Amino acid sequence: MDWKIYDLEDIDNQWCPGCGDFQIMEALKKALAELELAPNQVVLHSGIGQAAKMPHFMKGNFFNGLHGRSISNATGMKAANPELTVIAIGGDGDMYGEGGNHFLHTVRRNPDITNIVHNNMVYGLTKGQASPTSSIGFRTAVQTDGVFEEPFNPVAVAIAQGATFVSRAFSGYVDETKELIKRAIRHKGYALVDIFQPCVSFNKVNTHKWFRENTYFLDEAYDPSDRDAAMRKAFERAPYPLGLLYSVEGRKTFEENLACYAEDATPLYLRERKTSAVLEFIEALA
Amino acid sequence: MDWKIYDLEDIDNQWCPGCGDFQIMEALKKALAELELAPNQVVLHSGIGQAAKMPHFMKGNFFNGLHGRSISNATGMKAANPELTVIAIGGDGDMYGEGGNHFLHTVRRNPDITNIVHNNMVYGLTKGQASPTSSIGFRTAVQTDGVFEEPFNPVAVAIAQGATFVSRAFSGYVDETKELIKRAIRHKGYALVDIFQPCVSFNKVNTHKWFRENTYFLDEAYDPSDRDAAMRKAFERAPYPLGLLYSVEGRKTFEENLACYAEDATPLYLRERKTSAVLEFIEALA
Amino acid sequence: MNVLPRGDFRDVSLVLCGAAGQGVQTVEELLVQSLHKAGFHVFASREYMSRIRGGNNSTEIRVSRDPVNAFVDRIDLLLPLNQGVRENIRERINEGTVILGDKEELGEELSDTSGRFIDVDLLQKGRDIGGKVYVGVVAAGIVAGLFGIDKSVLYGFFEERFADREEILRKNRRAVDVGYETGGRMKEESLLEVFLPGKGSAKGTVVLTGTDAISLGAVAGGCDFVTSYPMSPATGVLTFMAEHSHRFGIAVEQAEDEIAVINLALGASYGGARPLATTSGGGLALMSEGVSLSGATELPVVIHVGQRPGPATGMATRTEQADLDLVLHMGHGEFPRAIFAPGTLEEAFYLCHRAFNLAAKYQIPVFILTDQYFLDSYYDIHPFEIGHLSIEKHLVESTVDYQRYVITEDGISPRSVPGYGKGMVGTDSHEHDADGHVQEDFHLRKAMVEKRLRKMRGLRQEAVPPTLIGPEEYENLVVAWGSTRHIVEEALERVGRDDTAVLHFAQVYPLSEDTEGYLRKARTVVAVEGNATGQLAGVIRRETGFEITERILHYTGLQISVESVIDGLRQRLS
Amino acid sequence: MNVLPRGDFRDVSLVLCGAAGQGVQTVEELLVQSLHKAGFHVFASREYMSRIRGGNNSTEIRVSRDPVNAFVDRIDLLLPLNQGVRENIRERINEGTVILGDKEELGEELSDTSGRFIDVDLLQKGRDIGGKVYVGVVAAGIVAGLFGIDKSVLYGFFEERFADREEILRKNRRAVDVGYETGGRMKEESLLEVFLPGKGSAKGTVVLTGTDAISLGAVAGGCDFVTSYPMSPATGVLTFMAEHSHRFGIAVEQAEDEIAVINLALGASYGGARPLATTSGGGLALMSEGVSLSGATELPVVIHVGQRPGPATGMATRTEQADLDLVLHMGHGEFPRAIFAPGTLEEAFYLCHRAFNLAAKYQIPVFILTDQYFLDSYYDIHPFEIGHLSIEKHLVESTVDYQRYVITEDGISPRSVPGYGKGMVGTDSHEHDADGHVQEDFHLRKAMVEKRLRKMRGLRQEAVPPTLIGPEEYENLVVAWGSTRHIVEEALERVGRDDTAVLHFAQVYPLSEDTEGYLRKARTVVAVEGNATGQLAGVIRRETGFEITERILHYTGLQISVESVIDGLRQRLS
Ligand SMILES: Cc1ncc(C[n+]2csc(CCOP(=O)(O)OP(=O)(O)O)c2C)c(N)n1
Ligand SMILES: Cc1ncc(C[n+]2csc(CCOP(=O)(O)OP(=O)(O)O)c2C)c(N)n1
Ligand code: SF4
Ligand code: SF4
Ligand SMILES: [Mg+2]
Ligand SMILES: [Mg+2]
Repeated sequence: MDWKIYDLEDIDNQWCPGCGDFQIMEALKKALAELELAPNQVVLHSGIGQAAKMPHFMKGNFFNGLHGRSISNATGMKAANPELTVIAIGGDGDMYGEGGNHFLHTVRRNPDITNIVHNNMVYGLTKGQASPTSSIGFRTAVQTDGVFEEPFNPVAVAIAQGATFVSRAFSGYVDETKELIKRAIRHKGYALVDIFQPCVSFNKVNTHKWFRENTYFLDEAYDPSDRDAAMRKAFERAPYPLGLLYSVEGRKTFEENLACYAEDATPLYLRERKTSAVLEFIEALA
Repeated sequence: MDWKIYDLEDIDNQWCPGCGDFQIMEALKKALAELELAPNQVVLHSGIGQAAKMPHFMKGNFFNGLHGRSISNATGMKAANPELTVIAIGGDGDMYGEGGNHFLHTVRRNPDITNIVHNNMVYGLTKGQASPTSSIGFRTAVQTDGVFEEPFNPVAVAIAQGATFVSRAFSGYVDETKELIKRAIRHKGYALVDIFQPCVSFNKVNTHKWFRENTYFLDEAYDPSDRDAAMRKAFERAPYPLGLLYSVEGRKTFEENLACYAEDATPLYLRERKTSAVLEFIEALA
Repeated sequence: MNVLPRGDFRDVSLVLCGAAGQGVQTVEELLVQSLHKAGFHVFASREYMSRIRGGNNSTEIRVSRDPVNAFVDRIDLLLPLNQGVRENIRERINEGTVILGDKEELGEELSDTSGRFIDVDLLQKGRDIGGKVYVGVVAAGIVAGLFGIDKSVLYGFFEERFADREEILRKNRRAVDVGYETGGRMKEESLLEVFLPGKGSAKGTVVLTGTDAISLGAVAGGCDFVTSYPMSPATGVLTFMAEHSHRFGIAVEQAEDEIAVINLALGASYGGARPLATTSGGGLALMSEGVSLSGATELPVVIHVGQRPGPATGMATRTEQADLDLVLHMGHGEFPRAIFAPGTLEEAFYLCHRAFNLAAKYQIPVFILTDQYFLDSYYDIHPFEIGHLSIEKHLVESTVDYQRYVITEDGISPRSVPGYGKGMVGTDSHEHDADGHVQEDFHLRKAMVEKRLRKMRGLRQEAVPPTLIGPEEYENLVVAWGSTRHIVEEALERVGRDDTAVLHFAQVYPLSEDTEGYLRKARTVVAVEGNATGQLAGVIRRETGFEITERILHYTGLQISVESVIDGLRQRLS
Repeated sequence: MNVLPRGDFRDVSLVLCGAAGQGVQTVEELLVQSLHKAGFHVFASREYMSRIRGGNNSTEIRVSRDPVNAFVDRIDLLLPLNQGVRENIRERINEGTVILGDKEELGEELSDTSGRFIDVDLLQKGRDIGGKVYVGVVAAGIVAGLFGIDKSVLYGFFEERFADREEILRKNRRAVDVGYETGGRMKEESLLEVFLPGKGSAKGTVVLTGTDAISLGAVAGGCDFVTSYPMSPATGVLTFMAEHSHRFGIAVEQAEDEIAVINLALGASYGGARPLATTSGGGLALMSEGVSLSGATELPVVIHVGQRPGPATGMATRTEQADLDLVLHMGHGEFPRAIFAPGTLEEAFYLCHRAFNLAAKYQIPVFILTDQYFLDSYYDIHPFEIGHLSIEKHLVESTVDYQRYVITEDGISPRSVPGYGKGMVGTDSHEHDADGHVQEDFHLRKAMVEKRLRKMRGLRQEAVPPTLIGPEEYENLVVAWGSTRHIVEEALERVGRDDTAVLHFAQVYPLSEDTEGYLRKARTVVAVEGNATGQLAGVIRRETGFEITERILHYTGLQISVESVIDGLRQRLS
């Protein structure tokens, strides 16, 4: 499938020239096209932030919801209609700050969704405050003495919470990012793709160059099914490992655990509830 | 100091006979007394749940706030007056469910507070629904097909987030629990004490007996400063290790990082702001 | 000789009390089921502490040959199963109250009241049978005996539960027998007699709680997705839906917090489900931003709010009607909504059904306001008629050029869902264009605000009118909403004035257009509300300009009683 | 010849527009500072898109010899620095508008408007000096030249910034010179002239934004603890406090979410700090439960709400006044609160100071409602008088038998904090006794509800009365609140009716007791509000029964202009 099928006409893209977000969008469009998914079979969920504007710049069904809540929306959507491909997109502030609790528990719930996080280590849209992943010492107009909080470690937390697909990419490597996204979408269950993404406007520390110099790809020999090894990798900092850190297959998804799909795979909107069933039930009470 | 100094007169304790909460309270009272802390130097913060009722059953300053929010209250309190000993108490639902995001980020912030979690793997006060730490398969009136979510792993998440004191106890071992609480209080920075606690009314799986049979103490040789080892221990399940899993000293606390304490250690309520300073400032603008 | 009912009352009000976890609930169920099976109309209402064990809780059971459905202060027969009877019960004991208690358990506890104490050695009897657990059953046996219920009905209760536990079954039967004998002796010894002759009319009725009625209404309304975070008193609806999730094909999930609850629900709604969220005050407050999201995205959702006293944690297991203002104004920005507040089990069922259709039609959040009293109380009613009910989906199949937010005359844009048709469905929390894409166009903004708010017209036209109970030509009007309906009705009946009517609001927003007319017709209007500030009166004044100065406000944490309403009305009606 | 000001106007309204990140903001600052330094009164107001780069934003700068402080539609001089001028600006161009633009950049872009286009080769001039970045400075130079400002003032601006970067400094000076020359030539060539003779009266004044005034008011009010989660347009207050945290000894923390924000603040309040939370609609909604906690625990907190259009994400960088209902009713249960809505910079400062004392005295949440327009606009004022201001702590030292929630006549219980004295301080979110311990006592419940609500009496007595502007004896009354004050004032001045006054509410809850009197005195009352439902009118009706049927409502996302108010008033005043 030509990935241009995912282009949206007449859009006024709001990202800054040079922003890593463009490359992530390219990787995502290509991944979807290569998986032969038609745009109307794809649902893009996002929150609020620069990253989260993505659904306004590419084709697909979309639900651009609140800051921090898109994985909950995505989980609900997937549960209502497991036939669609559901992707939740947002920034590091969105997913790990405001949305931290949903991140923690969505991992446990394991819906079959792909969670793409544009990790630029800063709040872009609100003009450059620290995000949960900002480095110690990072100075901003709010963090005037520099960040002192220990940076949030999304990959380690995801593994600790039992995620079955935990990966990291860098927007500068479009092909590799695309491949990772494809694997994430194909993975049955919750899949995290944390993507380093330079914010050219507000993060003058973690730049394109910095990410290139401070990352490396996991080698062929690396076994992503070894959780202890994955955890050690997850703790590595500068240089950060890129690729699939951890993955196991076979865990049941959220949707599969729901009573409504125990015997019937039909999406909910296509079902009819018989009032007679309710009547029977009430009469049985008497 | 006699630990009875922490007794409250004329109380109608609302816990069920046989509940592990009693033993945790005993351990806490003893720990405080042995540290020679007077009740009016201690501040007990708690949320909502059976565990969170603790401040109504023992002496001390207390702020019994909302479900899930007590560590934020405690952090604010500590920042307003770093001279006091601040302890945040709650259940597994309170701290890891509703309060999950504050747990994640308070660890990063590192206020000098002690966080005691009564982990009974169930929602006690609301009558027996699954909690984030309930085991897979645990059946309740809501989880009628049994829990399918991966249990929340508080110790692993705390370590992943950079906590500097992560420990686990079992209420049945009062002395050991007391010692751990003492160490946690003495630790400078955020200290987690996750305490297994049998709920005799609603958790018929993880009973006193079960916890005794499914836990063991870390031995003398164990080095709590080794993070990789701690992480491996944190992933162990049944039998679960008890004791201090991970600890490092020396990280600056939240309070120490605040501008207001850069030059002056006085608690905020004792300070006076000079209106003249404001005037000077405004005049300098002209 | 104590004969019940007393005076001119037609029902017997029986109050059981005891510590949590001591089997009081079994006694309650046994009695209610047996009395109902025997043909009596029953009403039962519980008040309980926020604790799992100990303390002292109570259940009022009213028994009558006529339908009965409201909470009264009057206690005809008090059965204190444990010591520690609380002040709220003690205060309700008067000369007419017969207390059946065991001095061994109670000591001198209730001897300082004006009630007539009949000492029964319940503890000894229980021990004789096999332990303290049988005390309650003996007590129930006494009551059953006094009411002349066939023993086999009580036996049946235990047979169902302990079919395969012969020994326990035998002992329970024995406890029933002992109770019966004791009751019989009381009658013989002219100590106590219950005189409710003839058959009750309760045959063919079913006993349901408010929780049941709400839940069944949701099922009838096509609800297929339920998310919640446990919170008293709203957890029952979650439990009901979970219990029957396989039967009706419902997705049920307990979320990590209430923010997830509302966002899971809205995600599901976007996907085409008909979601229900159930919560109480604090949890509701946390959904405030999510409700605003429903407003902006025009995604239907039904939210059940079981009210309890606030602010903050307040009284977790108690009752109040103080979240109307919150529900009406929660969520930032301006968007339409509808709020129901059922007063009867039938209203709970039909309005909950209606809520799902209304939410789907107008693509808005719809609230059902109940409270602890309403949810936990139960009485018998005729099964709901449901042949005429339909589930309206209001969905369209999308074409390639489908646009989600087309501006229309009535404000309603045809709604599709992803996967349904060839088009795509865009949904956005920003101000957006017809495709759902974010746009900073100030004319569009204005048009979209107006489009959304235009739905209020339809909602107002469809608003359920308040129910007038009593004379069409009234001088005085008693305004009530939600759970106080039966209480106010019974109070007015007892006050016995043919110049006074009740106007009960089962929909509190938007108000039906005839509201003002009803109010202006009256000389005196009195509002009865379970809060301290008169919230419905406030809404009425804001919406109609009509000020209700006379108010009977109740905010103790307990439901207002028929007697309190009577007192209040006597003071306020000349 | 185009001469400004035009007609009978006494000020020049200058509008700059350009893409985000293209230096427009520097031009704005340069002009405002220079014009003010030169003695002119200035007012500036920004509108910008929710993006970091690109798009097209604008700033209106009004320059006058008299104080000026309100947003007008009228554009006298338009400086479009980039192409892509948006519709909201284009619509404001009329025959009187002089456009100073470069055809090379704009092409034919503005040639279809009725404005008088003066083509200036800004791009070429910039390139000649050293690059595109100097285009804006050249433009500013032209303006400065037209207004006759001393060049050294502009030089000074750059000297401060580029003290040690000689080359850049030189080029900027050069750009100023080129601009001056160009401006001079325009005058000579009889193309354009600005005629504002004599000195303005702005000497000794300071230019402040709404954000500055709010922040300084907080500092003056003793604020020592600030928590926030970034959210436009309220982030500025956070940034201000962070910037000056060392100077004033303030704890500043950006939290993980708004729920943490309010709970950190309440924890700090419990510990004796004077906390401020700053947020906007969605973040505010998330604090709903926390606000209820403030109500139950009686912990003081000040919450600044920078309003923007909702629902949900709405328009993130735009303005609206649609969160009054939310602020008034947020939080479950019933508890007192106070709400300020300053209309001037002075009010912002003094009311913010007052908010901290009021919160401390009554132990309640106090809200300051502003909006994007108010926060981002700036004008010159005389420095605040602050000698008379005091910081009232309302704290007592605890004795051994201290009780936190003693029931008092005015509802206020003496407050201590942990560590202050020999006693202990208990604080509880449940219904509690005087010690703060949870109690399920129904009489206590009632007493505590009444105690808390009794504070409303004092709050009502202390309420800041609305400001009457205009004749004491009016026929018509224009009601406004918050940020529209100066706009409505100027509109009325221009409408020029001596039978009409403005009644501006800087406190919107509780309403001062004289409110109703003011309203009933008028024959016609018109409400001007930045929302679609008339929220203040709703509150007034609920509180006083007075219905304001005539309304000028504005909800485009932009602030209502003086002209729109004039139009609205002309239509509504006979
Ligand atoms: C409840 C709420 N709080 C705050 C905001 C304001 N806000 C919008 S985006 C954002 C952070 C953006 O950072 P991130 O998620 O990292 O995305 P980025 O812009 O960096 O891609 C914030 C705080 C909001 N929209 N909603
Ligand atoms: C916002 C909110 N949601 C829900 C509740 C209801 N609630 C009270 S306690 C509790 C859970 C208790 O479980 P846990 O924290 O594990 O404490 P435990 O009772 O087991 O000690 C819940 C859900 C609440 N009080 N507030
Ligand atoms: S602000 Fe940063 S993250 Fe946002 S578009 Fe610009 S460069 Fe990208
Ligand atoms: S319900 Fe469980 S946790 Fe709560 S007091 Fe009883 S035994 Fe303890
Ligand atoms: Mg970011
Ligand atoms: Mg628990």
